[in-house]
This record gives sequence, structure tokens and C-alpha cells, in this order.
Amino acid sequence: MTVESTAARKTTRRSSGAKRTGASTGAKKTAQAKPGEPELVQLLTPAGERVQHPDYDIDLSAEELRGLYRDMVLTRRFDAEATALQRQGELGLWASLLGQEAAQIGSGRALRDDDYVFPTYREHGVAWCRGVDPTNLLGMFRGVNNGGWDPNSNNFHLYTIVLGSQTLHATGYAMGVAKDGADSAVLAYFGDGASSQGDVNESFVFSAVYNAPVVFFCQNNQWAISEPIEKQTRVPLYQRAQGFGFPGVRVDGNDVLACLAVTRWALERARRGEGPTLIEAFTYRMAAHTTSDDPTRYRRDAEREEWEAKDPILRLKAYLENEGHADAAFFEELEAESEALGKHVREVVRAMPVPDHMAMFDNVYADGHALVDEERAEFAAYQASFADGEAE
Amino acid sequence: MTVESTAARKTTRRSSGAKRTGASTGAKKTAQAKPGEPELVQLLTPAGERVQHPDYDIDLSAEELRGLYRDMVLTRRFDAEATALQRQGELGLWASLLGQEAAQIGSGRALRDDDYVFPTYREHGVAWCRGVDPTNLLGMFRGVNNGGWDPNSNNFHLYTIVLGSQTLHATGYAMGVAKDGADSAVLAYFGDGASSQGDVNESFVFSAVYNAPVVFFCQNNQWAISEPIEKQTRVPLYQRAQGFGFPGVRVDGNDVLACLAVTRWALERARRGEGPTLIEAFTYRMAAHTTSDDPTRYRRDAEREEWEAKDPILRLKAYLENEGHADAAFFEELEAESEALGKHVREVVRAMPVPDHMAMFDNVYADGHALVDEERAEFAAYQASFADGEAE
Amino acid sequence: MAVQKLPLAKALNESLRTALENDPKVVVMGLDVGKLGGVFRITDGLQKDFGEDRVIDTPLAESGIVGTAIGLALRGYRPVVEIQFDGFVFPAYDQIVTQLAKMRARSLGTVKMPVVIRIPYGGGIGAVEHHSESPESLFAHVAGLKVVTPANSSDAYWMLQQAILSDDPVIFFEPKRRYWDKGEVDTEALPGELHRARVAREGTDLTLVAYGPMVKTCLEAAAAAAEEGKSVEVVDLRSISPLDFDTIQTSVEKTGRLVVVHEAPVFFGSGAEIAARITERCFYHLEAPVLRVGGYHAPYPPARLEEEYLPGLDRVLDAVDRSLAY
Amino acid sequence: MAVQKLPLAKALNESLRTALENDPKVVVMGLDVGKLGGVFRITDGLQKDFGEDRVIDTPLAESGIVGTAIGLALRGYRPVVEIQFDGFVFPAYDQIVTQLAKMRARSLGTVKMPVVIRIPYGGGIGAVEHHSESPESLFAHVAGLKVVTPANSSDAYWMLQQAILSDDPVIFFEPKRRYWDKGEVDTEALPGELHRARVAREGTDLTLVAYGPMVKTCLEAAAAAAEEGKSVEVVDLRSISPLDFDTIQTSVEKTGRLVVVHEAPVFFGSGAEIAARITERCFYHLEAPVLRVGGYHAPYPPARLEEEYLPGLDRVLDAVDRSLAY
Ligand SMILES: Cc1ncc(C[n+]2csc(CCOP(=O)(O)OP(=O)(O)O)c2C)c(N)n1
Ligand SMILES: Cc1ncc(C[n+]2csc(CCOP(=O)(O)OP(=O)(O)O)c2C)c(N)n1
Ligand SMILES: [Mg+2]
Ligand SMILES: [Mg+2]
Repeated sequence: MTVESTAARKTTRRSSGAKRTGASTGAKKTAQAKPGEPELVQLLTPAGERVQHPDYDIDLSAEELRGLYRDMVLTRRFDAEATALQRQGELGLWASLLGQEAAQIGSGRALRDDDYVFPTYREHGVAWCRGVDPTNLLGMFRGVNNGGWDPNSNNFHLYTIVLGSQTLHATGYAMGVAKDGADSAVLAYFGDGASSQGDVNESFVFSAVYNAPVVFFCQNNQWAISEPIEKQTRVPLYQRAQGFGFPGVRVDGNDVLACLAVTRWALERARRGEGPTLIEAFTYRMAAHTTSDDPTRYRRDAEREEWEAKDPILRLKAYLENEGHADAAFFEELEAESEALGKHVREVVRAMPVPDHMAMFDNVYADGHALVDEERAEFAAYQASFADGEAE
Repeated sequence: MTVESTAARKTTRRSSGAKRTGASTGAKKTAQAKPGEPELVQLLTPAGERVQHPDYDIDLSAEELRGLYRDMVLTRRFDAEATALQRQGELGLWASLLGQEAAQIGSGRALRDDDYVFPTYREHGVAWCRGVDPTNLLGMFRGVNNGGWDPNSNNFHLYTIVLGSQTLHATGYAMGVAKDGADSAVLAYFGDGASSQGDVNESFVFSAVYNAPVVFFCQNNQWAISEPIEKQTRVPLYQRAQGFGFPGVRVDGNDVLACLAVTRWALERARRGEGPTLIEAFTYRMAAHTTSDDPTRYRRDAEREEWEAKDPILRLKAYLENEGHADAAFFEELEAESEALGKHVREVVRAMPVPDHMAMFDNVYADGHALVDEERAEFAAYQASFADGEAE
Repeated sequence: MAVQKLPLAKALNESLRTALENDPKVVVMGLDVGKLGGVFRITDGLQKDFGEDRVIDTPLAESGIVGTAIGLALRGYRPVVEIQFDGFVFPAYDQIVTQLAKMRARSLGTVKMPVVIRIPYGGGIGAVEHHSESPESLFAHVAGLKVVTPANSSDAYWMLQQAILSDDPVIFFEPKRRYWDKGEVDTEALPGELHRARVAREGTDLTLVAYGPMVKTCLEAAAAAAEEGKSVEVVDLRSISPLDFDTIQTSVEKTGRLVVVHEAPVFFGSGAEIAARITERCFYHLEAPVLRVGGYHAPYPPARLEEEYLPGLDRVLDAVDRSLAY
Repeated sequence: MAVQKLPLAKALNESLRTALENDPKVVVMGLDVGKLGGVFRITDGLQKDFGEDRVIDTPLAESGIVGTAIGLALRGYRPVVEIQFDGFVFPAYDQIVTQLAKMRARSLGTVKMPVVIRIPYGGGIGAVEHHSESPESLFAHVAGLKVVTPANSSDAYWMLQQAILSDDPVIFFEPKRRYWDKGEVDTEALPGELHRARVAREGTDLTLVAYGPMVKTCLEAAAAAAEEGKSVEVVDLRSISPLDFDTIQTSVEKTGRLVVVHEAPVFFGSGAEIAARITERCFYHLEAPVLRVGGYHAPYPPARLEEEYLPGLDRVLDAVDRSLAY
């Protein structure tokens, strides 16, 4: 279904960015909708069969396919390790991405180095694609910092907890990219729940008006803690975009190939100056919301089982095996690599230092602040009073 | 263009309201779009010719037509009087509705008594339809209060200045109507500029999810102070609705018959439990934003002249005359009525009392507040100290 | 029930249940308040018993939640809104400050705004960012709002009842780290006034003023001080707006010394207002300046540093000593 | 130019022009800042000279404006945001408090947030609701933000330069009713420190602390008091966060009496913080409690009542007398 209207073209404007040419509001045709279901771009069925799509196809070498598989397996392993570390009391909390590996690796591997990512708090797979050391992600969950990596070292912004805020940061960043005349693109993640926030909708307004090179990647895992997707919308979320004047596409979020193909296409549109795109990756949160959550209170086991049959990793494995793209040695090596990653994560986390107490006064301001200086000094003196024997 | 999808129907849910049955996301087909222009429902051309529309037709008696004309003329007269009073220093500010009479009278006359209206700050014509004494509207512009009428006496909420906020109030009110099992509807006004606010988009989310009986009436007068509509959207605003799962319709905002027909239809949908509708009334702000504004800084006179040719009052007048629906006596009487209204407004405004200073402590709380009581007493004593000769 | 020993969280739950039973116009709304019963289970079981029409899971948008609650109030409902955590109230701040707080005055008293906004607040639970803040100052400064916070189960039960009965908007701060503390609740006793402070422990040498989670800390500090022969009076503020200066004044006229304790940053915090006004009222009674113990002028730190950031027993006692040293 | 007599509004305009000239990364954004030049004409002519890419009319959504400004700052830009009026900053409050203020700490200092948010504030211009408020307390309480406000043309020019040069987010409150007041601006003189208060008039009997629009009122009050033989020192605060307590302390140690004046409501206002801290610092110097003159705990009233609501000469002098009477 195309959503463009002639009027849309007429009023489309370029805000800036010398290399960008024109803009369009049309998505490629999405096809193959079964009656009664919204269109969903799929390239790999749950059974691991490769299917064709007229618009969003992709041609990957066996090596590339193995790479995607490896990314998903290692991400899942990392995630399981973090969940275990939480159970052991090493982390205060963990937000598992179980089930969303294809959405994250597919979209994450569509990026160029100079692109920039704005994640929420569950994009561990995307972080992996950006080359962020996964143990960096654990600091905030261990309670030793509130983020703690330099976003510019991997063009991967800090995790953002206040839902939806980052979509505006992504849009502003993309406006800056356009101003610079660069042809990078920006990828902003958010969830089905966050789609209801004013900020997300304002980011649609701003990105459309400025024709900013940003791609919105909504992982619709069908739950916002205990609230099912029907509490956020009564039509598929990808359709939201058209009313703001840019295309929306729904992709099978458990199909890494489809996620890669569609995200690549959308990032290319952004680079060419054709403006924003909304991708809705239809997926499922297979774990609890976080380790603090108890999903048995609000959803049926059967639902989860249904989605296990659509597991993103199993389907790529089936395809790799059926096509002979990977041999037993590959899977064994990957298992070993996985073990090593788990060990690395455990070791690093357990050794992760608690910052010095004085650190709470650091980095509040870049240029200093008299009150912070005063409080720092008072606190230091107070702490010292204990060291000198009893305070009083 | 219909925007519904089968999935939309599938996920549509009724939140409550026993009398309400089902819900649909489809607008009637809007037709007659000239190539290159979005669809616009029109029943009366700028020249005053009556045209047919397959979906949104209306059949009005001569008396009803004269009534609409009268409403528009008196509203415009009131508005002109207020502008004059501002020039004379009797009002601090005035926000003129010049050019938007059809949008307001058409939509306002579609209402039933038990319906409820949430205006912005320019809905003087709607207030007129609700039976609000127009001089009530002047209190806030004269600076004697910040609203000052009882919203429940005419089911017309207070003017709201923070753009977009009232759309959420309207939605909540409509949720309450549905809870009560009543079949009233709610009409929420906002402007093209306000459409960018998060709140407006959140009201779309909430009203869709709860299937609330609310109609959103956006007067797209093409300007938000100095910013043209392209700064808010690159596609026609009525299209915004479809992505939230309810219909949007663009109507000729200078055509009182079309505005009445489309609003009636939308209110009926709401009553029947079919949920929200967005109406975009395409119109033009013929005056300055407010009396403080200087539009010569940002827009061409030619644009205004173009729109004067589409004047909502002239076109109905032409129609009335051509069809013989009104005679000279009618126009003369109306002129006299208009004069009388002007006189009434002038007199009431000039006599409008400045409230006692103590009033600033009133109505801050319903159940009282110790600090307010203390400050009130201190202030009274301080004021009294001047009365007793010199303070010090 | 009548008298029962209940955790603070359960007292709130019972209070909401009573309110829903007593008045069909009361509705509970927020994120995850339905089947899940809220992330802290304060609304546990309520949707099951009162239905989806009265205990409403909302879309994920705080401005939308408060904005529609205002609309419901205009229609005659009495919404009790849950904000999931302190740090997530800010998207709703505009609706609270510009609409909820001012609607009554704007209408010249023709409408009322019986909306309660429940906010679990404060730190001490080892949470991630935005889950441990104390933003009460940001509401107390705003005319048109009332701001209260219970410190124990009985107040949790009764103050919530009273807040729901009030025709004014009430920001109801819940001391989340005390949710699991048990206390007696008498559901038949006549409750005290909503906006009156309470002397939680009597003393003669110094007054400690606290509210919410810090009342317990101050009671512990007073007990510790007693062992050293210092008699410390503890005032549980209960209401931040209006603020019961009379009760504090009475106490300070007796003790001559005042220390105010809260988790929120000291700068522009409640302690400032109390210090300013009590100094004005008790200028000739004060033996020492009013001292303040609270958070630092820094974002709430990561969990592993929060113990140092939060006022604890030692920091309260240190301030007591400093005051007594004047 | 060098030395020129300019209205405060024009000084701001010149300051923005200079900033845009000096650094290609500076961008100005907000509602109507382009062709219209802003509703107060502070950005007059800038879009014409620097283009739509640097002086940006934005969609009508304050959260979006500040949120995208944060994104631009992350990309290396230095956005100067205009909020049209004080009462319209609240839709952006979440982005300011949870993102702008905390981003640097969250990143452990790896990113900076050179964003200036200009807000015309205060009353006295006979405006309708939401156009006359003084919300500075709501920003000063938030760590990570700096809050400043000039009171004259020279400070308007220089403080805005300095705010734009700062790598921290600065909330820049502009005293809108003083926009048309003229004062000398020396664009070549070395400016004072951004966060230092200034003794605007020397005196020995009592200290008046004010900022923004109230500085002029306090200078007039001091002049009137002088005629009655009272020597009043006036401190122009200039910066609210950080707040230069040293300068106030020095003054109070000399005068022994302090009155703080601001338009914002007194309850939880700046005066509270100043009273609390100065009383602590100058406990043995104060001859009288710190008195506060400010707005009442009520929504800003309609225009015809604002003269009574706002602190004026008489109310300031009344407080001076009350203080001297101790
Ligand atoms: C503004 C805001 N409100 C509430 C929360 C608490 N909260 C954290 S995650 C979450 C659900 C998010 O759902 P969704 O956007 O679908 O993302 P998912 O967790 O499914 O990845 C909620 C309500 C928050 N983080 N921010
Ligand atoms: C939240 C908010 N921001 C800014 C303003 C200042 N303002 C008043 S009217 C206006 C333009 C509104 O444009 P539009 O919504 O198109 O309505 P119109 O004035 O054209 O009727 C602006 C920016 C405001 N009232 N509220
Ligand atoms: Mg989700
Ligand atoms: Mg408009």
C-alpha cells in the first residue's frame, strides 16, 4: 500500500544538506499480505525456507550468513549470561532481548561505521554490531554508572530509559548530519509501548519537516511490561508513519535477513536525502520484561510457546544447514566462542570496580559549579572524619 | 481514499459504554479530488454555487440556511468589535477569527446540547453556537480573569492557551461519557500549529485505544503565528488520523455547509460508538495572529486577497440571494441586530469591573490551603495599612 | 478489618479498594495497574474485582494519562493516577502545572479537580536511573497543587482516602523503600487532618523534621542520640503543601534547634523553605541556624553509590551534633 | 561598535549576531525566530543574514525543540533555543530535566551539552495567562543545569555570549518587561564572571538581593530609602545556579540585614534557599531574620491584578522597614 499523495510531494521540502536530493514519501510496495493480516516483509520463513520478496531482496554470501548467525548466537549467549549474573546478585537488574536477536542484528548490520545509533535500554544486539564491548552495557545494570561508555567511540549513544526521548535526540542528530552535508544516517530504536509517547510523535513531525536522515526502528515485541499492544494502538504501528508523510514498513522481526534488507533500504533512502522511514519489526519478547518482572501474572505460556516456534536463531540455523552454508566445525567453534564470551563477561563483571564515592560529584558540569565544589569538599571532610577515628 | 485495513478491524476494541456498538476506522470515501490536490469536501463553491457530494450531503431549509448566515455575520461583527475595543485600549489583546466563521459555525451548529466542546482561544464562533454570552469571552482578553465562565453551563470548556492540552481533556471527558453509557459526543478544537504537539498525538492514541466518542476539529488556517503550515507537516493534516486507526477528512473550512455536514457525520459516528474522527477544516487566518502581531513581516498581501475571494460569508450570501432564500428585509434586520450586538458588547466591556485585589487568593483551592489563608491575611493587613494613612 | 498490621504497600492497596467501593466515580489509572497490579503491586487485584472500566491500563504516555484524568475529572470522575516511578512524572509535568493546578482558578471556582497523582518516590532500592528521585519541591512550588507523603501504614491508608476525597489535585508521594515496612492500620479510627504534621517522638534538645522515607531514619537517629543523652524531637511533616509550620514552630520554640532531613537535593529543597520560614517565626528562639541534610547537587547516583548520597543515620547525627555545638 | 546605548532586547540581538558570526556551530532555533524575528524581535534580522539553516523556525512543539537541540549538541552544534514565553517551557521540561541536565553525567563526562535555553520571563506587561511567570526555582533545583538572568543591557549582551560559550546547559531567563530599557554595552570590555553576583549599589544598613526584573525595582527602593536616610545595598544576583553566596555573605556581614526580592512565588522560591544558606553562614551577623518579598501562592493573576501581585516599590520598602524594625 503506498501512502503518498500528490500534495505530499508538492509540500515536501529540503531543509538542508547539499548532497541530498529530493524526497519522497512512498515506501516500496509491500506485498504478499494474506487476507486479514497486515503486510509483513519476510525473506526467511520460521521453518528456515528462503522466500522471495519483490521489493526488499538481499543477496548474501555464505560467510555473511554465518556472520549474522554468529552475531545472534553470541548476543543471546551474552544476554543469558547477564540474566544469570542478575540471579547471582552481580547485577541489580537485567532487561533481556531474548527473541529479538534478529531484529537487532539485522538492523544493526545494515549500518555503516559513520552512521549513528540511538538505542533504548534493550539494544544489546545492536551494541554488539557497533563493536561496543558488551561488558560496557552492564555497568548501569550493576549500578556502578548510569551509562558509562563514550557514545562517540562507536557511534552508539547511551541507553535511554525515559521512553521515547531518544527519538528526538536521533532526529536532532540527523538534522546536524544534514547540515554538515554528510551522507551518514541515524537509526533510532524504540518499543511498541514507547510509540504512544508524545516525544516519538514529535520526532516524526520534526524528521518529516526537516527531511532528516533518520530511520525509526520500532521493535514491536507486543508487550510493554504487562500491557499488550492493543493498549497502544488499534492499527499496525508501521501505518503511523504515513500520516506524518513518510513511509512505514512492517518487517518480520524474527527474520534477520528481512530486517537487514529493509533497514538497508531505509538507511539508503536517508542517505539519498529522501528523509525518514519507520520500520516496525514485528517480534516477541520471549523473556520477562526485566528480571524484576513476573509475566505469569499477565500472559499465557501458550503465547510464548507459539513464538518459540518462530525463533530467529533456529530459523537461520535451519537455513544454513539445509543449504550447506555451515558445517559442524562452524557450529562447534561458535559454541566455544560463546563459552569464552560467557567467561569473559563473568570475569569482567565480577571485577568491575565500584567507583569511588567522590565520583558522584564528577561530570555534573563541564565547566564546574561552585555548589558542587562546596559539597564535594564538605563530603570529603565528612568522610575523612570517620577515618580519623570516631566522627564525633 | 479509505485507510482501514483488515487488521485494524481485528484489533479494534470497545473500552466501555453499553450503548455503543462496534467501531470502524473507515471514513466515507472522499471524492472529487482534482489531480495534484488533496480531497476536500465542499458543498458550496466560493462563488456560492451549491455542489453535490456523494457522501457528505446535507439538506437544509431556507430558515436553517439563514440561521447559519446570521451566526456567521454576528460572529464576525462581534470579532470586529473586539478588535476595535483592543485598539481603544479596552482589551489587552484579541485573537480574531476573521475568515474562520464557516469552520466554527458549521461545526458548532452540528452539536447537540448534551455534547461538550473543548476550544482553544479563538473559538468565538463556536462559543456563540453554544449560547455563551460573547462578552464572557472578553474577560481574559481584558485581563480581569483567566477564563471566567462556568464550562458546565453551556458545555463549553474554558479557553486553553497551552497549545494542544485541551485535546487530552476532551479525550478524557469522552472516556467519561462512554463510561456513563451516554450517547453524547465531544468536540475538540486545535490549530495546524498545535497539531505538532505531543499532547495532540497522545490524544489520538488514547481516543483510538479507548474508542472514545470524540471528534478532533483542526482548523488549519495555514499559519501558526509566522510559521506556514509546511513547518508542521509535509502531508495534509487530515491524513494523520489514519495511522492512529481512525478516519480523517479534509473539509473546505470556508464552506459552512460542508463543515456542518462533515461534523454531524463525525459526531454521529462518535455517538454510535464508532470512535474518534479527525476533521481538518482547510481555511485561512485572514487577520493577524492577534492584535499584537504584524503579519506584514512574514506573509504577502496577495495571499490574503486570494482568500478574500473565498470568504465564507460572501459565498453563503450569494447562495441565499441566488436561491431567493433571503430577502432584503432579512439582511436589513440582521444589520440592525449586528449593530445592537456591537453596542451591547461595547457597553458590557466598558462596564466590566476589575475584580477586587483579594480575588487573586480565591479559587486557588477548593478545600483551602493554610499558606493561601496566611498570605491573604497578610495582604489584607498590608493593604489596610495604606488606608490608615501612610504605611510606615 | 478495623485494626490490622499491614505493610505500607498493602495499606495503600486496601485504601484504594475502599475508595473504589465507596464511590463509583473513583477510577484508578496508569501503566500496568491492571492484571499486573502495578510494578509495586499497589493495585493488586483491583482490576479483577472492579473491572477494566474502573482500573484502567493506559497507553504508555504520562502526559496522556494526566491529561485524560483531567478530562475525566471534568466529567465528574475522581481519577487516581499512578505514575510508575518518580523519574517518569516529567512528561506529565506540563499537564500538572499548567492545567491541573490552574483549572479551578481559571474557571473562577466553577470546576473542581479531584485528581490524585500517586508517585512512588525516593531511593534506597538499588534501582537504575530515574527510579530513585525525590521531586517534591518541583510540585510544592506550584500553587494549586497539594503535596503529601505518608511515612507509615496508617497514614498511607488514611491520607490516601483523604486525598481521594479532596476536591483539589493532590500529589501523593509514596516512600517506595518503606513499602514493605509493616505498621498498624485502624480502618475505623477517625483519621487526623490531612495537612497536619505529627510529632512522631518527643524531645527537648533539638527538633528533627522529616517526611516520607526519612521519618524512620530520623526516629532511628533520635534513638541513637538518646543513648548519648540527647533528647531529640522528631516531626513527621506528612504534608509538604500546605506545610504545617505551626507544629514545627511549637517544637522549635521548645528545643531551640532544628535540622531538616530529606532525600531530595538540599539546594532549593523543602529544607530551604522550612529554614527560611521557621527562622522568621522563631528568630529569637533559635540557638543555632537551621541545618539541612539532604541529597547533593548532582543527578541521583548509580545504585552502588546511593548509600553515600542518601542521608543516613550518621549524616543525621552529624548534623545534630553540629547544631548542638552552636 | 564598542560602547553603545542599547535596549536590553537589542543587546540580546547583537549578542546572538556575534555568536553566530564567531562560531559556525551556533544555531538559533525556536518558534517564529525566523522571518518574524521572534515575538519580542530578539532574533530580528538574523535569519535574513545567517540563513534558514542557522536560524531555524521549528515545528510547534517545545519538547521537540529541546529534544532535537540535544541531538544537535551531540553532533557538535551549539543550539540556542528560544522558548516563546515562560509558561510554555513545561512541555519541554522532561527533556530538560531528564536528558539535557543529566546527559553529561550519564556519559561519565564524555559528551558535553552546550545548549542555551532562552526564556523571556516575569510579569508586568499586561499579558494573558502563561505569559508572565517566573519558574526559575523549577530549574535551579535540578543538578546539571545552570540558571542565569541579566538585569541590564550590558549583562544581557555578555552573559548570553558566555552562556553560549559554556559547555553546560544554561537556562537563560530574560526579564521581558525590561526588554525596552536602555543601557550601555561595551562590546570590547572584558566581561565579569558569568556566575558572580554584582553589588549594584552600595549601602550599609541593609542588603537587598534581587535578580532580573526586580533589580531595577530594588534600586528604586534603595534610592527612596536613601531619602529617608537608610543606606541600602543592592546585590544583583545574575546567576541563580550556581548562586554566589560569597558576595551576599560579604554584604550581609556588613549590613546585618537581608531582604530577598523576586517575582516568583515565595514558597519554595529562590528567597528560601538564600535565606537558609545565608542564615547558616551569617548566623551571628544577622540582626533580623532574612525577609522575602515575592509572588503569592496563587496562579499568576489576570493582568488587571498583577500590579498587586508583583513586588513593587512599596512592598520592598515595607520589608526594608520590617527588617530594620528588628
Ligand atoms: C516515560 C517512561 N514511563 C515509564 C517507564 C517505565 N517503563 C520502563 S520499560 C516500560 C515498557 C516499555 O515498553 P516498550 O516500549 O514496548 O519496550 P520493551 O520494554 O517492550 O522493549 C515502562 C513502562 C519509562 N521507562 N519511561
Ligand atoms: C505550548 C505553547 N507554545 C507556544 C504558544 C504560543 N502561541 C500561541 S498561539 C501560537 C500559534 C498557534 O498556531 P495554531 O495552532 O495554528 O493556531 P492558530 O493561532 O492559527 O489558531 C503560539 C506559538 C502556546 N500558546 N502554547
Ligand atoms: Mg514492547
Ligand atoms: Mg493556525
